[in-house]
Amino acid sequence: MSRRVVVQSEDFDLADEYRRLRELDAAIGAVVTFCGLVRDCQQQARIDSLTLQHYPGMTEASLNEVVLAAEQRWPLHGVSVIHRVGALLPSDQIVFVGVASSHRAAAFQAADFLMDYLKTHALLWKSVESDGQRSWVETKDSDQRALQRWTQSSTPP
Amino acid sequence: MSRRVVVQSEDFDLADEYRRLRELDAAIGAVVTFCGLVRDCQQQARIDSLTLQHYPGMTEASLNEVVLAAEQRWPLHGVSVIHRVGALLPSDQIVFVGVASSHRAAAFQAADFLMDYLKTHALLWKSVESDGQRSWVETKDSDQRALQRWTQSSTPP
Amino acid sequence: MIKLLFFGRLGDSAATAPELFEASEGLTPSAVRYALAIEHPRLVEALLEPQVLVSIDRVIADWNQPLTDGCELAFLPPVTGG
Amino acid sequence: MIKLLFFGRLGDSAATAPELFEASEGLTPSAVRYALAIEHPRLVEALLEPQVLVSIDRVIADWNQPLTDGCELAFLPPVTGG
Repeated sequence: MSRRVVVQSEDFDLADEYRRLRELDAAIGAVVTFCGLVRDCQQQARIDSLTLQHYPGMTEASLNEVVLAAEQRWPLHGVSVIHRVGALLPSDQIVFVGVASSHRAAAFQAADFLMDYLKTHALLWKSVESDGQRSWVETKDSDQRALQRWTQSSTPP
Repeated sequence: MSRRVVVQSEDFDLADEYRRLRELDAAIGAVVTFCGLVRDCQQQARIDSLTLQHYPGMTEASLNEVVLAAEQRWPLHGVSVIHRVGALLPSDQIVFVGVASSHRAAAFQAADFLMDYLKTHALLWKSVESDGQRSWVETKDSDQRALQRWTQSSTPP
Repeated sequence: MIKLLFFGRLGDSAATAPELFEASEGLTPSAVRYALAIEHPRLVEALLEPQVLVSIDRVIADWNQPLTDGCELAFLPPVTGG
Repeated sequence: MIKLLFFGRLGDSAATAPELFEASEGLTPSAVRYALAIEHPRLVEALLEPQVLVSIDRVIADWNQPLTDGCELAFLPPVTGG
């Protein structure tokens, strides 16, 4: 299992991340990637920019914990998580999650799980600048509900 | 909604496909991609190569139907499906599915759904060359079971 | 004449099967299938599988749909893509 | 002295809060929190939210864990990444 967890202000390149994952093992049959982008609009308000604040060391540790939980749950060959911090503009890339596995079900489920946990467990604080006003983003109920899918007793979706 | 469905023997480039999807709309917040690769081993047998046979015109139509079903089920900005045909070697890319949406849940679910339906509804026939012997791949029970997730009355996973 | 196409595993067993079939009044895919199965013993099992689908001019068809002279009739075993 | 850090919305309201806090025998994050809330009315609401977590030297800590001189104490409001 190869793990890559990065917190950085620089942009990332999906092609590089994908190449790294697919070349890890000849038994890999599925690579799922998720890229999160800054939307131009949130809750009907036009967005000028987003700022993500992190706590060096702790933010990386919180991401590592989330990846570890996914590794324990599915048979994976590789996981990469990159989270950008600092000021971001609409259409900028914010977050990358990539998972390589022998089978597609494990790759899809692990990537989906990683994003749900990352949204609620990664030590990051997001503020939005809109119409010259800065406001902190509130935790969404939908993100909390999304988490419950992974803790219910039924088999994973 | 932008739709791209291609059946080709040439390889595809994830970076190009991703760029196309993310640039469709400034409201896109999530892009999920799936790349299927030829594994070096299937059912404990080493694989020399795979061959995918298609029926020109009908194969494209079957893929379009699968994409249409996903579009009707989730709010999507773009869907791309590329399926390669002809002879492929271990670690080669076989199939690409990419979905762009405003929100991550729709993007993940639609990509997962597309792969499940594509495995069982795309008019493609796969044979495997292993130890100099060619054999046709049988439909997998696990692929048939995966489909049931999308037809049960409960909310999508 | 009707043009015949065999896909997947049917293509293998159909190696000796004809590429053309004489058109006749009221001919259906079902009748063609049974005629082929009788004449080509290697095709019987794969051709008579219940999951086999048939298409006429590249559109999935019913086994009892009438065939017209010059059409393309394809036998499609269970798919295995992705 | 104990180094204080405030993240997210707490960072805004903590603009006037001290960056250092005098260490003393038996001092806990909970005691620091209440002392700050009393002296900085703008911090009260955000700081006393039940979802606020605390870390000592970059490890999530209990509110009653004793603080040692020179440590880094951080107040972490609910996260909103991704």
